[in-house]
Amino acid sequence: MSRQVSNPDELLPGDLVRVIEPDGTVRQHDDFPFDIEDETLVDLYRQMLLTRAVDREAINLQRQGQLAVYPSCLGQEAAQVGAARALRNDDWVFPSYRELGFALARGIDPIRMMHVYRGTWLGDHDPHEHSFGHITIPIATQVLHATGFAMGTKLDGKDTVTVACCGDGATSEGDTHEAMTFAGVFEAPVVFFVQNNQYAISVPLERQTAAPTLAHKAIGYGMPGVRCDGNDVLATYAVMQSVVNRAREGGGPAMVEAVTYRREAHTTSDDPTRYRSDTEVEEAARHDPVDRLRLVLDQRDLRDDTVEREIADECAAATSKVRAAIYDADHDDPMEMFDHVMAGDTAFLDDQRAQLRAELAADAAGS
Amino acid sequence: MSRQVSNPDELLPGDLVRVIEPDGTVRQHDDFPFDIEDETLVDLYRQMLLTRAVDREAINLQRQGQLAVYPSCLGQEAAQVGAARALRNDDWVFPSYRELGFALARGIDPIRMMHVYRGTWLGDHDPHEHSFGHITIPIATQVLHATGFAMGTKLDGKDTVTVACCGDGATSEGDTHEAMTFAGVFEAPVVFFVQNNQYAISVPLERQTAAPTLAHKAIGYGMPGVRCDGNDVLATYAVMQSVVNRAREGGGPAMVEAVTYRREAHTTSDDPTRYRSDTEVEEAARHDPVDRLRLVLDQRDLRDDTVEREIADECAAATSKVRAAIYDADHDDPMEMFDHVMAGDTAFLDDQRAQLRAELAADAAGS
Amino acid sequence: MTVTLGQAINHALVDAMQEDERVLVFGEDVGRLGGVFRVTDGLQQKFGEERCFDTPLAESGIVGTAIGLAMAGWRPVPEMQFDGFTYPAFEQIVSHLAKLRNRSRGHLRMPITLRIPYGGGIGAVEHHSESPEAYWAHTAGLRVVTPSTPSDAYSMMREAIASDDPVVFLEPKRRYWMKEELELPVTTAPADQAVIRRHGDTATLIAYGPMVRTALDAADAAEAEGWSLEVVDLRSLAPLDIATITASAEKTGRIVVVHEASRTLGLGAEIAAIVQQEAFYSLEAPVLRVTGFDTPYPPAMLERYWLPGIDRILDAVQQSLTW
Amino acid sequence: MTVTLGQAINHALVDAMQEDERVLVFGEDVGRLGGVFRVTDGLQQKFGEERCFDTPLAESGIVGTAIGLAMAGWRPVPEMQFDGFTYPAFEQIVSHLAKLRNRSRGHLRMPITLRIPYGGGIGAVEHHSESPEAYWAHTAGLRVVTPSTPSDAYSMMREAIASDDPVVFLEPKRRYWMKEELELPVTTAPADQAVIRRHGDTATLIAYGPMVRTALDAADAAEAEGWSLEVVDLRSLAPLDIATITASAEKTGRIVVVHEASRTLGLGAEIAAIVQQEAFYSLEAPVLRVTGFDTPYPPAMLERYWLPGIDRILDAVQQSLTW
Ligand SMILES: Cc1ncc(C[n+]2csc(CCOP(=O)(O)OP(=O)(O)O)c2C)c(N)n1
Ligand SMILES: Cc1ncc(C[n+]2csc(CCOP(=O)(O)OP(=O)(O)O)c2C)c(N)n1
Ligand SMILES: [Mg+2]
Ligand SMILES: [Mg+2]
Repeated sequence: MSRQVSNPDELLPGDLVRVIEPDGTVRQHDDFPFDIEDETLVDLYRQMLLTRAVDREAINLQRQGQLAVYPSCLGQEAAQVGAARALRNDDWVFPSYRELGFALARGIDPIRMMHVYRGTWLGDHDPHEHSFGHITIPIATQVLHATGFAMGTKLDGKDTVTVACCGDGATSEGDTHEAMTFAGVFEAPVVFFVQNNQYAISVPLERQTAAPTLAHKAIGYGMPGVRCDGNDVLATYAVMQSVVNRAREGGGPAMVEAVTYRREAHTTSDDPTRYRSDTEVEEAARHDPVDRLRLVLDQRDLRDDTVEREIADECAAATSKVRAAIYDADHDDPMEMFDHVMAGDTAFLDDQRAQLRAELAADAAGS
Repeated sequence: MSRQVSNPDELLPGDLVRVIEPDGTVRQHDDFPFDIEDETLVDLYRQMLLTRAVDREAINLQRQGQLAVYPSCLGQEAAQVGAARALRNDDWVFPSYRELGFALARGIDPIRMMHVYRGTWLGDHDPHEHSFGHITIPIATQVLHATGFAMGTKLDGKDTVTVACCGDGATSEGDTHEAMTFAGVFEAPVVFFVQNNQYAISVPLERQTAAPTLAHKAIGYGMPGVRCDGNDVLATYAVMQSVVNRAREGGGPAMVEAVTYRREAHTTSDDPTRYRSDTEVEEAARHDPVDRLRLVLDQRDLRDDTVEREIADECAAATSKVRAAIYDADHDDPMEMFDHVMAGDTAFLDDQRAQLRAELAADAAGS
Repeated sequence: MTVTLGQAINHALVDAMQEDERVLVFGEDVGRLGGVFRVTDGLQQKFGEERCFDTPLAESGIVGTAIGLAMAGWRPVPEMQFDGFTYPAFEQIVSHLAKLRNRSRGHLRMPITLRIPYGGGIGAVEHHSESPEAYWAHTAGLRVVTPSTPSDAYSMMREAIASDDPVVFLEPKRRYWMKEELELPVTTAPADQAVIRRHGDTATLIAYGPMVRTALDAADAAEAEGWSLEVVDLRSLAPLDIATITASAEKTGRIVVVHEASRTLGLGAEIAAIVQQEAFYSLEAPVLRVTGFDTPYPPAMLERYWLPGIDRILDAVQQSLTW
Repeated sequence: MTVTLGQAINHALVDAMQEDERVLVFGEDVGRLGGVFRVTDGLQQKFGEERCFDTPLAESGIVGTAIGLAMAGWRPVPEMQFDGFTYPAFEQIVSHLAKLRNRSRGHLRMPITLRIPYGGGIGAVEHHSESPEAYWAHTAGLRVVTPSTPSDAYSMMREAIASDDPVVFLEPKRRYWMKEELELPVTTAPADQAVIRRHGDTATLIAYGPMVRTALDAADAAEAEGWSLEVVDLRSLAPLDIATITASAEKTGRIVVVHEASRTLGLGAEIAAIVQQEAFYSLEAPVLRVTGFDTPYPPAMLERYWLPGIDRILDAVQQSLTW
């Protein structure tokens, strides 16, 4: 795709892009060709399983009272791992709160993420280290940060691309609109990666928009909209590498709607039985993204016991590392709450610092 | 058009709708047929001239220090008068601040409008009297009120339609997006009437969006977008009556982009020579909407000296009435500022009331 | 019957919707789910999808359409899901909800009750524990109220919905599960009156919403010190019931204001400003403020160090007594 | 040279952009037009469309992209066209601009200067005369400053841009045309220090931004009564310079705070709360507040009745002296 569209209709989404056939055959899509090594296929598989394992462990930890809350990405592993694979290390990602798979794929230590869900601190990694922003909770707000960031890298003449993650619900917020508006006007190298998991907590997609599809919104910002099967890791990869490369080459922003399904509760605090049926969820599970990729591996004979054992070991190691680090982890020094409020002089907080210090001392003396 | 669109592409705008030919022939557009009486043609002409006269008088009054500020609608008369003509008296309009033509067409006394620009009060008419909201200054915010209003009339089972007015710049605000989103989801009988006058103060359209046209935004909300020549009063009327009737019959919302040009400064405080050339403005003036309609009248022999004299007299009467009412008009009782803050008990303001009363008394004694 | 504060609000909504068919409830997840705190539980089943409905995820949209619905003669009760998510609606609240009646010279009314669960203490992640009340109380044209008991929650909600003014109804979310024995419907004092929850003469604690319970607990604990603390529950944050506040200040001469919100320009500032003026000669010590710190709300594991608790309150009383 | 306050800010922007090529200026109409008050006049010609540019009409977008640009290493100076149009950006300001550094444990910095022309007195239509400073000052994590003279405007703007913290820079729009003889560049006191603009011992007027000039005029007029008024210019509204305020309170024993914003929970509330505590035994009268009323800002023709003026200030001084 090129930035200069002669016909605006080219900005409209075509049919859902899907490349893994029911039997595991990979059928390339004409508009989104891609190369992939066998090794990479196995690695995608590994990453998806690792995501799923850590995700499950997080749910368990929450059930044991170890996390404040946890928003599972079960079912969305292909979308996140596939999208991440399309990026270079120096590309940036601005996540929402449901991006464990994306974070792991970027090399972020899951312990850092879990400390945020535990409530140890509000954000617990250096975004510049892995070019990955903090978990962002106010819906859609990070989409503007991503756009501004992309405007910034463009001004710097860099060829990095920024990915703005958000959900289907987030597309209703004014901030998403303003972000896409800015991205279009400034031709910012940003890709809006919308994981349409069909729900915003209990609210189904049809309550968010009357648009034919979410990807139909893109034309309103002068950028192409593409829909891919978010349970098909290769389709997501294929589409993302196309629009990411286009952005990298100065082609401007794009929007990708990865169609998937949120198989778990919205978060561990949610009770989804109030608004959707078990049958619906079971039906969704039949489109499991890991199963889908497994078909490809099997067709190519890339999976044997050794591979499975290695991955299982890796998952077990990762989850037990997370568990060991998180379980009953003490909080940090409460005095830290005054330390990062501002970069400049914070002497004005000294009396409040003193107050807390005295309270802590009294506590210590009392106990 | 019907609500059930089999093909989403039907929501995309076609070519600009224009019905008045260069020679004054009216050529009906296949998709937007309309009937119009000769009498109505003359009446549209009268209203446009009246708008222009009062508009000009407002600028003069402002230059003489009689108004705080005034945002002229010169060049946009056809759009406003044509749109208004498509409505029933019980349909509602939520204006921005540049809607003098719309207001006059709805029967609002221009003196009421001018008192707002003078700064006598913040809003000076009863919206329920003419089904016309107050001048709204925070860009795009009224578009949400219109949508909510339309949701309300629909809940009531009424068949009134609500028109939400806004400018090209306003389409960038998050509120416009949220309004269109709600309108689509709730199938609200609201028509978004966007006067694309090419500028938001000094900022030209291409800085607001990279969309092929503003009307291309509509598909992202599942509603049809239509572009009409906003300098062609009949085209605007034709398009508006079509989408208004569709909404009235339960067909849901629509967006109309009326393409026009803001020939005056943004407001009387603005200096447009800083950002656009005289040639550009002169070129725009050659597409004058009044001249355009005059061609139609002349082709049909609907205009003679009597008609022109009657209209001129009416305009003169209207402007001198406005001038007489506004010029050096005293302000109202300052104590009124406490009266409308709340409907319930406002005894809590009594000490502030007393303070101002004492100050006023001291002033009176002093002078 | 035993009713929790959350249930009391639910009952108030049911009764209001039953009595007045113009009352509408809407917001994110208020319909099928019944709200993330179940405060709107059952409303959609009872009154149908037209009277209680889920909206798109857009707070400015929720408040902005509520304004339009009010103009069309409805009596909307929109919900903001959490305190921290009211901010996208700030412009609609401040520039229109608060101002439309005034702008229209009284032609329009804004009978809208904006429900906002607020405050901390529930171990939540960021943005779910904010105390934004000062933003609303500083904005002329809004009524801002917050109940501290189930019976008040019911009665004040009924009053808010019946009011022709916009009411920001702040629900102390950590007290949703607080229980009370009561018969419904119940009518308590008018919402714009502060109530003395406990009489005393050593010093006065002024609190509201979630901190009323904490203040009462502190007053209980203070008995051990031989202190008899008066506890004033403000109930209305805008306008303030200056008479009740001043009378208590004149009685005890010592005022400690307690709230979760950050100290700077929190409600405590306004109360201090009022009391030092209205009861200038009665004060034995300055008005003291026991509040959250002037930092962003901390992570869940640290919130108990940030939030005012009994000890911080008693320290302030002590400080006041020994001024 | 003679420099107006508006020109001083323009010079500060030019000099900052010259010295640091990471400084960006953007907003609605700041480019080609040079801003509706011409404060950014000439920047686009001088530094090109990449360093000074017009944005789409979307305030949340302006602040939100500024945050992203800051993360990418730029030093943004976005403009909100008017006080009343900052509200759509409220969420980005409160939930991110103010909190990102804290959220990130100090990994991120937010070197953003948010320029906002504010206040009334220019005969404008609705929403163009708001005084929203209390909203920002109540929000932990923001620095809020406002100059009252051209030299301060220059110096404080340079300091704000150089700061790694988010600074809400409130420009007293009715003083844009105020003149001063000065040599540029000029460095005045650090922005977080209040400055005594006039020494006196009868009573203290505490003001900031547009009201400093009014307070000085009132002090001049007060001489006729034989009163020697001290005038404190706060300059920084968050954090406040408590030491300077307290010292003046201890000296005169009588404090009158003056601001345009509505009284309830305006800056006067915080200052009263601080002074009555810090200078409890020095006060001869309560801290009094001279402010706009607790109503929406009135129409242009009535603004002079709403805004604090010399008479209202002197009445309050009189009241303080005879308490
Ligand atoms: C501004 C704002 N409003 C409301 C919420 C509460 N909330 C948290 S997640 C959520 C639903 C988000 O849905 P979607 O964008 O589809 O993302 P998903 O959770 O499905 O990944 C809501 C309403 C919030 N976090 N921020
Ligand atoms: C929220 C908000 N931001 C900024 C402004 C300042 N402003 C007033 S009019 C205007 C331009 C509006 O352009 P457009 O929507 O095209 O309408 P037009 O004036 O051309 O009719 C701007 C930026 C405002 N009134 N409200
Ligand atoms: Mg979702
Ligand atoms: Mg325009």
